[in-house]
Amino acid sequence: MPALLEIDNLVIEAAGGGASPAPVINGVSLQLDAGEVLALIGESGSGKTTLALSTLGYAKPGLEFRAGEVRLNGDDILAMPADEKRRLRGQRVSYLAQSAAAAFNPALRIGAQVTEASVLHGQLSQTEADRRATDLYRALGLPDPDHLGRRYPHQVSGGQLQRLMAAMALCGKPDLLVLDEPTTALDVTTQIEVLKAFKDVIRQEGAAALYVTHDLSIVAQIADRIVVLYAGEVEEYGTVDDILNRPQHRYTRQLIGAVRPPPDSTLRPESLEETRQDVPALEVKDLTAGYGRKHASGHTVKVLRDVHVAVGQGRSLGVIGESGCGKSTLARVISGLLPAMQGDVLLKGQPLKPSLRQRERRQLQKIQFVFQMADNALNPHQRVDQLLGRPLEFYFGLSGEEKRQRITELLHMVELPAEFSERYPEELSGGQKQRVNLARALAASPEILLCDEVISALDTIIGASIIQLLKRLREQTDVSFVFISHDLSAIASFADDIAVLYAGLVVEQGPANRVLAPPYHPYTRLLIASVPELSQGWLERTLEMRETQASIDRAVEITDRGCPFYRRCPLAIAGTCNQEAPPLRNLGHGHSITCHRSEAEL
Amino acid sequence: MSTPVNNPTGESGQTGAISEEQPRRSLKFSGAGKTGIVVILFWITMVFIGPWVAPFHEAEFLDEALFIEPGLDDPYPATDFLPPGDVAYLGTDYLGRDTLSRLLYGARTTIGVSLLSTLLAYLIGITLGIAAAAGGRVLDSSLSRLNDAVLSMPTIMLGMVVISAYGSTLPVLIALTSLIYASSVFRIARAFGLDIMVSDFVDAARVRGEGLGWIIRREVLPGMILPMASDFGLRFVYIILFLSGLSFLGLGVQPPQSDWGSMVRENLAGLPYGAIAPLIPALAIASLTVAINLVVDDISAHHGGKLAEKII
Amino acid sequence: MLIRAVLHRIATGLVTLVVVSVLIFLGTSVLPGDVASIILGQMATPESLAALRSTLGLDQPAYVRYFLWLGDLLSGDLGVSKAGAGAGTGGTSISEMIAPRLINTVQLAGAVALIAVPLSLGLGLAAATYPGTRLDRSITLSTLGLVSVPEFLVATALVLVIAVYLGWLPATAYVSGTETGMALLKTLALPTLTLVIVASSQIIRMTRASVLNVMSSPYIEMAVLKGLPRRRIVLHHALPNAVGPIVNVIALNLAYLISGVVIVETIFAYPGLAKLMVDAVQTRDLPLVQACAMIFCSAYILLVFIADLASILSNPRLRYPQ
Amino acid sequence: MHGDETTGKDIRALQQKFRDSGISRRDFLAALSALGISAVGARSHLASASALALSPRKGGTAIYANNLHGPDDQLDPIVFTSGIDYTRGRACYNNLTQILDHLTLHPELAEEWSANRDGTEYTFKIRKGVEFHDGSPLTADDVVWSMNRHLGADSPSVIKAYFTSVTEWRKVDKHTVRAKLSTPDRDLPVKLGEKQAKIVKKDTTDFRKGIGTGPYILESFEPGVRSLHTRNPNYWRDGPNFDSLVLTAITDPIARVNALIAGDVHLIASVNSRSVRLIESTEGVHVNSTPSGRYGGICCLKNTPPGESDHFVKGMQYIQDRERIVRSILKGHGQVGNDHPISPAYGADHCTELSQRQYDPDKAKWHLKQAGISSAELFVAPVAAGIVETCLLMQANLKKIGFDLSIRQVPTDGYWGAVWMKEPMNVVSWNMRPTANSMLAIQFAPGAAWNDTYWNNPRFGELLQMQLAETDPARRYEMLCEMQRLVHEGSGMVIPCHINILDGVSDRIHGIPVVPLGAMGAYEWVEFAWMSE
Repeated sequence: MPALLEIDNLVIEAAGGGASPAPVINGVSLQLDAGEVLALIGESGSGKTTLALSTLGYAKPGLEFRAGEVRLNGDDILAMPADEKRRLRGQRVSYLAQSAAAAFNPALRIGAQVTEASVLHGQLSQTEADRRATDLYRALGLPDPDHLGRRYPHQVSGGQLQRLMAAMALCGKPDLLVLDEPTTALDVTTQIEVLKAFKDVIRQEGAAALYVTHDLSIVAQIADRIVVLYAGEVEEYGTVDDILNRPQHRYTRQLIGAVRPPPDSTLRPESLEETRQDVPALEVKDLTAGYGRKHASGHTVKVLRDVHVAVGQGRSLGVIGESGCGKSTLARVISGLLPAMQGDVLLKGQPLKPSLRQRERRQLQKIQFVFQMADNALNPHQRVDQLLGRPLEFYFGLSGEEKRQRITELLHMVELPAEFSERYPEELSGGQKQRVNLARALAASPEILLCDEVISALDTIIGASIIQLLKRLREQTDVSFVFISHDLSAIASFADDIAVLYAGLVVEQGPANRVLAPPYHPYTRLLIASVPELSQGWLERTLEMRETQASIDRAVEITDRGCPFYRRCPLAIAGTCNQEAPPLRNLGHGHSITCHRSEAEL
Repeated sequence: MSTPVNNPTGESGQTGAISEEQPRRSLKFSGAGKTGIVVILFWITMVFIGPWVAPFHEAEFLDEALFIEPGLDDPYPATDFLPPGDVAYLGTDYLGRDTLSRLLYGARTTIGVSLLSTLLAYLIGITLGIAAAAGGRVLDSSLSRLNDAVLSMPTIMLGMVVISAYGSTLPVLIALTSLIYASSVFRIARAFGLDIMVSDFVDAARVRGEGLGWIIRREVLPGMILPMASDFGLRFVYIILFLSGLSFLGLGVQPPQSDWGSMVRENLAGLPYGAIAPLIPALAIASLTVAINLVVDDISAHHGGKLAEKII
Repeated sequence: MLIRAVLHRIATGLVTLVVVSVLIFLGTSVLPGDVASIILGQMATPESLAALRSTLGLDQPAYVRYFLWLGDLLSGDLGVSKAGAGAGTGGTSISEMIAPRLINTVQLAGAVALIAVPLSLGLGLAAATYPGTRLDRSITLSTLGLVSVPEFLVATALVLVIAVYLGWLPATAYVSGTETGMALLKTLALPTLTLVIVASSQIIRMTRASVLNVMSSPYIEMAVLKGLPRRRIVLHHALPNAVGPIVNVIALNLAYLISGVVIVETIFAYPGLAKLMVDAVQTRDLPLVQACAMIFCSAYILLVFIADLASILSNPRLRYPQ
Repeated sequence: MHGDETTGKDIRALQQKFRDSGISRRDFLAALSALGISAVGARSHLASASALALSPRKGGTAIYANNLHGPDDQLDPIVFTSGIDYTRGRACYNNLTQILDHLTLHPELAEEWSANRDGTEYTFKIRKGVEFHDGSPLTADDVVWSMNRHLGADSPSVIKAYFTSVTEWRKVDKHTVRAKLSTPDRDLPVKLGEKQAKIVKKDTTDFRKGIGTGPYILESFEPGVRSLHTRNPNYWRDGPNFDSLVLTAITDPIARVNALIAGDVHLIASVNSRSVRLIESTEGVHVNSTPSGRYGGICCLKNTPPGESDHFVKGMQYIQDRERIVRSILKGHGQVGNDHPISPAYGADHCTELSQRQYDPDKAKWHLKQAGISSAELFVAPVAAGIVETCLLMQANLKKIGFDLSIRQVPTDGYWGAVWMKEPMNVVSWNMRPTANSMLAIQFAPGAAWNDTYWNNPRFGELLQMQLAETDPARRYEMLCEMQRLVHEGSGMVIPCHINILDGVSDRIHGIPVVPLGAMGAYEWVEFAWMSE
């Protein structure tokens, strides 16, 4: 009997040819048996999404199928008339998009969207479909499965939406499930349980799955076999075990190499900790900040409460926390974009004025902000040399030859060829944009560099290379870094000191090696536990730990009473943690934890 | 790391369910768009050379002698509403003037006035629009209210009042029209302005310590040009029609100057006689309108049609 | 959240109205020549002018007249038309003058809306469902062509063909003013047809544009990958998200139908409000001009408010806050 | 001979006879000539007689569409200014006297009248048994009250200039009134036939009810929309013929013609000369083209440059291609003008000895050279048929002789207040007046309120007065002739042509009198016209 899915040297090119010399997909062949999970891995631009979509007989606008076959249970999808293709989609093959937030129609109720396809294809009656949906919600561990369908997408959390999309995909009992980076947009803590849910439900439905990702450690958890895709061609093809442990090709090894080691204190030299001066380069004192009218009490949303952090000269402070914990806000306050409500920002001991306008140009020049999304941070209508040139004119009045020289230097610093100065942002890849973004900040020759999620939008290899770059910069210059990320391993691999932020509160901070070693704050522990490892079975192992068990995706609530982590905390003490604000426990060596539990208990 | 045309970047997770295609920088015109451009270019040239290629002066009453039939000896043949002939290639109007000549002269007034008004409208609208977007809450709301008030007034009425007050000289017409249409430009400019003001690259400029003026000039304006350009076309057409509407009420361009709208109006009496005098200028307007919008469609298509919710 | 949004819209609407009232008053005061000189026209002599002026009470300072007028307005009194008065007599109550005209106007606008809105929505959606096809291109082009033809040409041409040559319908609306039922429909037919042609094209274009705009969003691509038929995608997935701009453009067109149809009312001798205002401007009947202008502006503001409301309600984020 | 006490009476008698128990038309004419009525007069009586002879049919609803109307529509006669007002006035009210076919004078509410020797005192006998629409009888008090409204400096009456010589109207007895004049006015009885000189009820304050003695009772009146009138059952004389009238307006000229052709309306005023051919070629409708004295002219103010130069004015007059204007702009529905207002339509009053001024570019060029002026600005508004086009032609022709005339078109509304008699060169439209003297007086009397060229000629002033006082027809004519010459030679008026009155009428409408003073037989159709099956 034939495999469930067979792709025979498929070629996909840009419509009208000319536009792109190299085909996007170039003679790819692979096959996938029923009930099997095949991981499709590759960096951005490798064409993995395009390949995945071909299994629905769909090519994105601007692309077209040139050659080859895509056979599902033997019949060629590409050859099907439009109508048949339509009936195939959502019924025999269904698709799980990367960002559920974008893929759910904001104007329609969730239930309707989940059941729509299967009802329309006449597989189920509306009532059957609803029942099936409810079962799926339950299977996916979603809260309040009976009424979930009546809600609108904006009324549920990101992690839940991601799982709801799985329900949407599975509702029609498809033979093949295509998952396109389904967890990339999620926080680590959310990621594991979504991952788990997917894994279970796929098993239980007995559907085959094509799992597209750039993250090997995810693959390790869920896939049976792996296809490594590079520049539209299959680089390597084998079982998870083979690929992970006996990689053949250069690129595959590179991929594995790029996987950041799980955070581990032992990896770090003790020495760094001692070299801290008394006057930090940057210090933030009992800072409270938020949005809404300042003095009107109550109306304001406090995003940060009594935050106190410091960065030593030439050191790097890593700020970690889930989305919405206020880490970006911290950066905005330091930069002056968002004036603080209370508290001070001290540069070399001297307080800065809260708002941009009041700060002197000299001070502004010393603190530079590297924004998260290079796409938004670089004005698409300015060439690279304009982008880099402006700070040079603005702060140092450079012009002409001098300026050009410096621009070339900067490009060199971020490892970009000089001729890039002629390009527009949209002519650059994501990684290149991020480097330009960085170079612009460096152009001001700052003392403090605020890096807000600079690598979270990039895939592994590129991310790794950016971190390498940052490390080099830190050694060459004595710039101090505030490195903000939701990715603990990234922080671990870069930061000297770490501050763990939860719901606007610093729950633990100190030298990296201390924070990453027991005693942990329960939340820190959860974070560490959630970082996926490049070993099969890790997922199951972690999920057995009660920390993670306990912390199954719950809404983060920002509260003034008690400990905000209370509802998720495995060690929570009822009556105390939800009533009194936790005390700050100083453990020496600048290491402190904010918790009711004693050091020993932790 | 080369970026192929289709770049399914796993990166752009936040921007779309399925990673999106990179926009192409070069703006490509469809066949329709190209024809549009040709027509526009034709009229533009007419604006400059029209009077010289025109067989007669726009105000000239053609001499009856030109039309005397050899056969019958009528010394004074009718010269009005003549069908196209070898004297007047597009026939004559209600006063026996050459339609073609008036059409060519008219191109100058019609397009000239409309273009000038549109440009002015943009100058005013964009300036105020950005001021509102960048100038803080108070300025914004006061400007917006004022603008709503102007918008709420029926344009023709506004035109009547102003023209009754200041007469219908070209400067007045242009000032009036540009003011009326500046209000709709304001809305769009403000909408775009607000979008751009909150973008990261503007924040980046602010963190750098840039002044508002620089930010507007260098960060905000460039991003508005293309989308506004495609609105420009529509606006331009509305202004031509608005002027023709005024001419219906006798408030339009001065005689003997010919603008297409008035030409249609003044020759309506010929319609029952099957005269083409009123249809020719109407066709001219239509040709320009369609042409412009074909181009506009291409531009905004290139721009991802993001105008829709802003141009209303 | 929803309430807040609505209240905010209402507030802005009211503020705008005040601004409008000031603008209107200032605007009308720039008109040269007053009602007296218009009534007397060519026959005006300094004496008779002065005489008529005082009888008409035109000799008070502007700001006094503004507040008097505003006060009356708020108390629902639109004032008295001067021009109707003649020598020594009281003049006509503007409310009386306007009432029948307003009814006519609403009648016509309603008739047009009834046909134009569904028609143009249909065509717009059709064009958006099959973009780039021959259907789409013909719709877009024809709407463009029509939008570019001056209103009065459309009207006159229609009258010539349908009323004069074919004699199917009367050439003018409302000459006797006694029509009812079928006759009324007949008299309304031509002006309605003209305005449908004029109003539709813009709605069609906007519908198409905004639906296509939504069609480029991820959740539509998702719907495609769910194997939904095109028509369902457009109607069920795209349309609900395109409501905002569409209702807005509809509102603007309705406002136009109420205030902007001078030309049609003139050509069909249809006694509507717009024509009344034009006459009022020509006869310098300032109270009448102001009253009409206020009505028009209020209508516009109201319609836009309704449109905003519709787009607010069409957005679940506002209807069901987290 | 107008207003001669005997003829006025007898003609009335004859006409009554003719209507009541029709004597033959020949007898009627014989009788008239016996009374020594001018040929014009006779023909006119024949005309109206022929209309009457077709035995008017009673019934039907006549729909009349004027060219203008608005919220300022009036029912107060003394401020009537537009055709729609005049028509309504004709339906609601009566005058003391009535000007019928070809300007012949007839009694209306005044049965008869007489003047003293020097013409400084007129006595009118008011018709008995006439009722207002509300049933109250017409008395001398109503007449006195109505007429006195025209007197006094602060009267808003638009024709009070006619009555400057009248010092007072007095009641003699219940049915007799007397007018005292400071200076003689032989034309007074004619002036009483003017559209604004209607008799209304004493102490009327609200004229919107239109209470009068007229042939139709006002049913409803919406200014700027329409008015409905129904036959006055107890009208004081035979007729009216229609059951009811609808008086409205269609302001768009083309729409108006379409309405007539489509049969929506039966009568339309001021047909565009370009539409005549269309109407004439259509079944069931026709155009009445009535030569008239009205004209659109170009005023060159004599008290300021450039008009103060006689050469300049001559230049403007010689550049007028009058034949072509009549031919291509009026499409033949007009007469060439001779730069004075008294057209042949004034009948006997028209001076036949004046030579016609012709189109002569060379002369024009020469005069302008003499004046030393090479450019001027002319303010134009579409106040009269073809006036704008006339100016355009003038501009084109001037261009040929190297003179640059720039034309500023301004809206009609506000024109009379802001431009007319203010800008050095502007256009004007004058309607025909019942007598040459009144026409000349209004426009050219030294210091007259509407002397719109500020032409000041003492001799002309004297002539006006003498002519009014004069009783001998021959002398009256000479004086008129001299006045016309003076205007033709000296004033700043350019009168290229006189415009015919063009009325579009359904073939079903008959018996419209021929009166060149205004549309539809100077609105007399309301009483005399009738509708056939």
